[in-house]
Amino acid sequence: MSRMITYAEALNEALREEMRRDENVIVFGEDVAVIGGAYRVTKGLLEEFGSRRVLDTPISEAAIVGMAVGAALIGLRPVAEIMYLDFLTLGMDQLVTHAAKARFMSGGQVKLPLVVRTQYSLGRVHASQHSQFLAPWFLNVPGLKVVLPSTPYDAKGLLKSSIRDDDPVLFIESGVLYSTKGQVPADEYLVPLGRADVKKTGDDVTIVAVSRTVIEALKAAEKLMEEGINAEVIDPRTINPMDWDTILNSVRKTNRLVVVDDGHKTGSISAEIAAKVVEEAFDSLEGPIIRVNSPDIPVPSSQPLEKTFMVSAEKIVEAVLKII
Amino acid sequence: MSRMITYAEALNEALREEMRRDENVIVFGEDVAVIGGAYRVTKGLLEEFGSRRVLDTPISEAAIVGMAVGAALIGLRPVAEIMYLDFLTLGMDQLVTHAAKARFMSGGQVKLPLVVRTQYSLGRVHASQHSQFLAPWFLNVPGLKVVLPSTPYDAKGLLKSSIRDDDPVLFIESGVLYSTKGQVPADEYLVPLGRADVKKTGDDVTIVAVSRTVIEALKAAEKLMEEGINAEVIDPRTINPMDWDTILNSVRKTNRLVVVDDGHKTGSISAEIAAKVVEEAFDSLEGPIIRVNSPDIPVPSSQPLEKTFMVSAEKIVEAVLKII
Amino acid sequence: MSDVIVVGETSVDEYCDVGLTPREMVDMLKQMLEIRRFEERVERLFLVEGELIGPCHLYLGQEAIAVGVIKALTNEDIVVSTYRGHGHALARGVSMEMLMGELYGREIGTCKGLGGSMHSAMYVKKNILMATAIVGSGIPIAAGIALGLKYKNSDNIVTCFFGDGAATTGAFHEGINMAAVLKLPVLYVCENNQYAYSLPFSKSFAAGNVAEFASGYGLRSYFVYGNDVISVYRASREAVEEVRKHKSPVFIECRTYRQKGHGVYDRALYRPKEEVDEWLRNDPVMKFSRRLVELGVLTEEELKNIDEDVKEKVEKAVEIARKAKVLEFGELFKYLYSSR
Amino acid sequence: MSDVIVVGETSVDEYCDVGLTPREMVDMLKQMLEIRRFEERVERLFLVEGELIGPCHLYLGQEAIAVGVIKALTNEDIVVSTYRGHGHALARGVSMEMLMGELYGREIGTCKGLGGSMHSAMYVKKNILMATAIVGSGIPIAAGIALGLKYKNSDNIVTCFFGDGAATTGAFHEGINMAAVLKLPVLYVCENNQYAYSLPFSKSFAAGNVAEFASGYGLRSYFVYGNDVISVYRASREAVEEVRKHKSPVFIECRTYRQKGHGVYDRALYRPKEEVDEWLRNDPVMKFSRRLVELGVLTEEELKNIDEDVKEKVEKAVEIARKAKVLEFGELFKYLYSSR
Ligand SMILES: Cc1ncc(C[n+]2csc(CCOP(=O)(O)OP(=O)(O)O)c2C)c(N)n1
Ligand SMILES: Cc1ncc(C[n+]2csc(CCOP(=O)(O)OP(=O)(O)O)c2C)c(N)n1
Ligand SMILES: [Mg+2]
Ligand SMILES: [Mg+2]
Repeated sequence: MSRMITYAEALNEALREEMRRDENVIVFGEDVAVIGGAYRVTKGLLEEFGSRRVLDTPISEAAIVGMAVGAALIGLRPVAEIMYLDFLTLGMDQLVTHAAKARFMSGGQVKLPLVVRTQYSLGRVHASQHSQFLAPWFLNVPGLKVVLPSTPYDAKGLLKSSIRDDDPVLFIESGVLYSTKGQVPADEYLVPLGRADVKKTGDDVTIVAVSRTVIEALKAAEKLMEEGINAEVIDPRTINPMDWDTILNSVRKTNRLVVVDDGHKTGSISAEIAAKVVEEAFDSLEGPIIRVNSPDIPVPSSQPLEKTFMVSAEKIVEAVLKII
Repeated sequence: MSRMITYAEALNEALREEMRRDENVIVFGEDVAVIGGAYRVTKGLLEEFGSRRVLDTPISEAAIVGMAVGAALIGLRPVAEIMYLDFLTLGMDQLVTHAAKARFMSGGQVKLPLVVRTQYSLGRVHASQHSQFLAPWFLNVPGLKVVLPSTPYDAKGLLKSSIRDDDPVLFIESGVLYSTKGQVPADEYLVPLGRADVKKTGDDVTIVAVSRTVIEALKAAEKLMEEGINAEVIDPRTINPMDWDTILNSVRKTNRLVVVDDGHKTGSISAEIAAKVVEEAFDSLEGPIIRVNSPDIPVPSSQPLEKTFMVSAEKIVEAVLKII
Repeated sequence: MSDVIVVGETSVDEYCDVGLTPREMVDMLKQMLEIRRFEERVERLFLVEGELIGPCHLYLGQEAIAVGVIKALTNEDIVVSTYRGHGHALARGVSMEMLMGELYGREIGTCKGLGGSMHSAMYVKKNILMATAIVGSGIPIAAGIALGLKYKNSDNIVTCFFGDGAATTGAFHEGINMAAVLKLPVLYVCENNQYAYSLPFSKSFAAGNVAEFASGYGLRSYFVYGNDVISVYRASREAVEEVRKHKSPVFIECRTYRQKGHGVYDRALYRPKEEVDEWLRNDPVMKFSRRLVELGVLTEEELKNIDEDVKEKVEKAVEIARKAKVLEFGELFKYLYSSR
Repeated sequence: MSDVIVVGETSVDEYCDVGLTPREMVDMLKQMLEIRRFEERVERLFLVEGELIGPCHLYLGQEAIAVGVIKALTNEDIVVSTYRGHGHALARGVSMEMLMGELYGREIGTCKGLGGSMHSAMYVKKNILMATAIVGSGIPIAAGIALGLKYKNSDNIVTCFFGDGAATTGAFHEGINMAAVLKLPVLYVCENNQYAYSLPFSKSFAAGNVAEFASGYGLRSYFVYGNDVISVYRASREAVEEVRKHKSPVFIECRTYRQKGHGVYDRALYRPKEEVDEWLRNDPVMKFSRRLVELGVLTEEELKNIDEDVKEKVEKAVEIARKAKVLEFGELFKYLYSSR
């Protein structure tokens, strides 16, 4: 049995199920309790689980992440919400210098089963300070796990796995995907961390895409099909750790790679994927690896400009055609 | 006329000269005035320029960077010191979401001629929380310029250019290099931002290395010479904007590339360089691009473990031999 | 509140002692009306016409603060604003077309359409040097501006607006402590509208009020009834003088109320109806216009005329903004760096 | 300091009323001596033998605080420590070999040599769950631990140590406000040694003292003479009871003095000689040992014997640490993740 539900609803179900399953799971952050989150992902949790387990906090991002670190150290499984990925710049010390390192630097004495949930708002006319896709930074933070779901199915299954995971997980949602719908089983399931998903198989070219751009990549693959090009579309889902096997095997099969994500091109997730592939599968490559990204400028507010700014199916098609 | 002086002394001279030259240059940060900085880079500035221009601040990294933003907005040229690169995690909002974006998001109304000086301490037994090489993050922040000098000569010339630059500059020094000596002209000179330096010419392989690892790369090149391999060593010096021409031209000549920096491998500066080269100069490449980096774990404190952890000339030699 | 100067509502009898001419008071009312009608129109453009989209935070109910504080400043004094900044901009005299143009994402906008509503108040020609959308972040930036002003021996000061929610950010603490320790000429104005998005002030801040807490930094601190423009002006004038003279920070908390939701789409059902009603009865625009009529400074007729003029002006701004063009995408790259 | 409970030096006459047995007091002195001799030895290992390297922050002069506060806790109460943590660890009963082993970077160290001096106090078996080297960052982490304790209806509390410099960080403000608003059982202990590296307290913090400022969050707050272990203990016992009973944060500022430089290599020439001398005359270890002798709880002879024993213990720890082995590099990867 499965139903069509939205990405936001899928996340909400994941939280509910894990909170029912494990008393140690608690949720806190700005506006998560009484109104159920700025984007309603935590809707109804206060009503079901009460104010002991679902807490509205002041506007104190560093303390929110820090509190998650402390709660995890004492054995809870906190799920902290940071309303926008941009605001995580205020919690970087706690996330990067504490959550990701406490286990290692103590010689393995502690574990930190915490989740920081957040979302990036590129595509919603939010301007430079509310549209940053900062995910690539966290590739470079060993000790963290980083998850970016692209479908309601993945969103639910990955969030459940993240909550059960014993390590700190940064869970980055896509704001524009909240309202997108997809099939989600009524029965419980998990999607494991660290495993990519082949969203579409193909032989001619591999397209690796992350989060929102997976949807664009799939549209691009459809258009390419019309031109007789059969693209394989891979969604890593977890970027740290990355499922290199799936990506490398695909490139070894297709011999061509286009990498796509919503970040600025320079220093992007796509850069890491390209670098790894050229390092490990150079001999399989029959052409350059093309990256499709946002340009290296902040995000403009004006809607038509933002649209031009963003990765689209058209840009992906164009990139594929360059190397085929 | 030139003298042998240390990297720290060279930086100190740069600050002095620019402060003499331009009344708008002021310096502030933790412990920069009375003791002249934790690593004495600002030594003597208080005595020469007085407490109006050289200010000790409380331990408030966000406010230090924020104050630099404000001071720049009103026409000063602040040089703010963040004692360790690790502590910049506390000032990310101000640096990334304000300094780097204010000009763009206001439609070009303002300019922000500020410098944030900091240093990374990998190699000094400082453990996980004081040894992070976070430079790769800033590749992905358009609007910032990012400078990492490897020699006393570059340190001085680049810091002077950074202070004169009208845009926000993140100036990342290497703690272990402070005491290294090099020739520095007695007469005034500048090193322009955005221009790489070919530290050694060669035909067989290109080694691009950043900051401290430039020294290791040069040692590696010497050893390789003994084996008849003539490596070209390039120091980008500014990683944002990167001098792609110099790097690409070198690879087009040598057809082989090893990239080196002090960061964790995944998501490193080296990743971006590899990705760009494979995108732009694929046909010139005769083998995979190898990255030489720190492993993907936090930095251990114990000295022998830290040593094993770090990039070394030996590891660079090994990498070159793999692709030659 | 031992360490705090409390400024309650100003009675009509006291109006004459304030030192404002009737003309000035009418101008202040006109500014308040401009903000009121502008924001009402913007709300409709979002919710009824659906012509505007994205985040937008209305200033409705807080008009007395922007107008009262800014009246106490010179044009050369610097202002640091926020995402809830339309009111600050209009009180500073930013043109309605440009402000509306920014909301429409047009090239004629204050930020050429690159900032949108949340940054629309950033307009350097009117000395508004920042409009940040990150809660609290303007506070250290204002300290830096003040450092620059002091360094240059300027007589100007900087005024930094923020909300009650900002009082719980690290930036608030670091910024105000920095300004206090370094003795920087900043006027900090906390517009306490009693909500940070859905969070009521009592659940947000451990202290009973922000003014008293701020006095803990050794600052002179005011607690002001923020729905009375004359009270806000009186306190601000005194505070501004203090900042200018002593080159040290001063703090003002204005108690007010957010008449609408946090953002334009928020219906704010989390607030008790009686509370909302109580504050609506104390609407700052109504209050001030009634007083001016009472005082004989203005007739009902004149008031109506002013209001009609303002509405027309707003409508014209909409027309102009609607028709204006969007920047070419290629132009954007020009705004990244000043130098290359 | 109207809102603050001041606890000055305790006179010998009052010792009998404190509720500590002579045995307990001698044990406290022994702990203080352990810290003293350990730190003195460490200093020599850095500066004379040159056997240790890297950053290291000595606890010399602050011994009364760690010992006095921790004596007021149960072993199950949680402690959050800092880079200046050797004293906290020893007062909690962490073995000297393990602590010294950590400084030597050996596998027998509290953190297997991965943490070094700055994190050496992090030892979970003694319920020290964090030793952070980022100033102020322990404050919100302690709030989170307290949230967990409260959630589990535990009777335990968490005690969080930090310095005067931490009081100017954003984390201090956000963390304490959070703990106050959510009513979390944390005892915040500010060890005000009057310097943050080279910065004297008066140039760091806008308020005259941290205790009074903290009372602005609505907390009960103590201002304690920190060089008297009995005063620290008395205040802490009361504060701990309060936290345990009301499940709300309480604040203690202990005034003390950093007898040495900020780090072991810092000669701290920036401090006035008279100030240093004055505080050295009030050395907490000398003070307490003199009192115990005065009180007849201890003879000079016994004191000397205890001291000799402690020194021997320190020397043994050095021997063991020196000879211990370093972890294999390959092992490090095991400590990255708990699960894969
Ligand atoms: C650091 C940060 N956290 C969260 C947000 C999201 N947010 C925007 S405004 C707001 C409420 C701010 O309340 P307050 O400071 O009282 O100002 P008001 O909106 O009431 O004017 C929140 C939570 C943000 N923009 N920045
Ligand atoms: C956020 C941060 N900024 C700066 C430093 C560098 N630093 C380490 S300790 C210290 C002084 C801290 O003073 P205080 O809090 O009074 O503690 P004390 O060292 O006196 O025990 C500084 C500046 C740091 N570790 N973390
Ligand atoms: Mg508010
Ligand atoms: Mg101190």
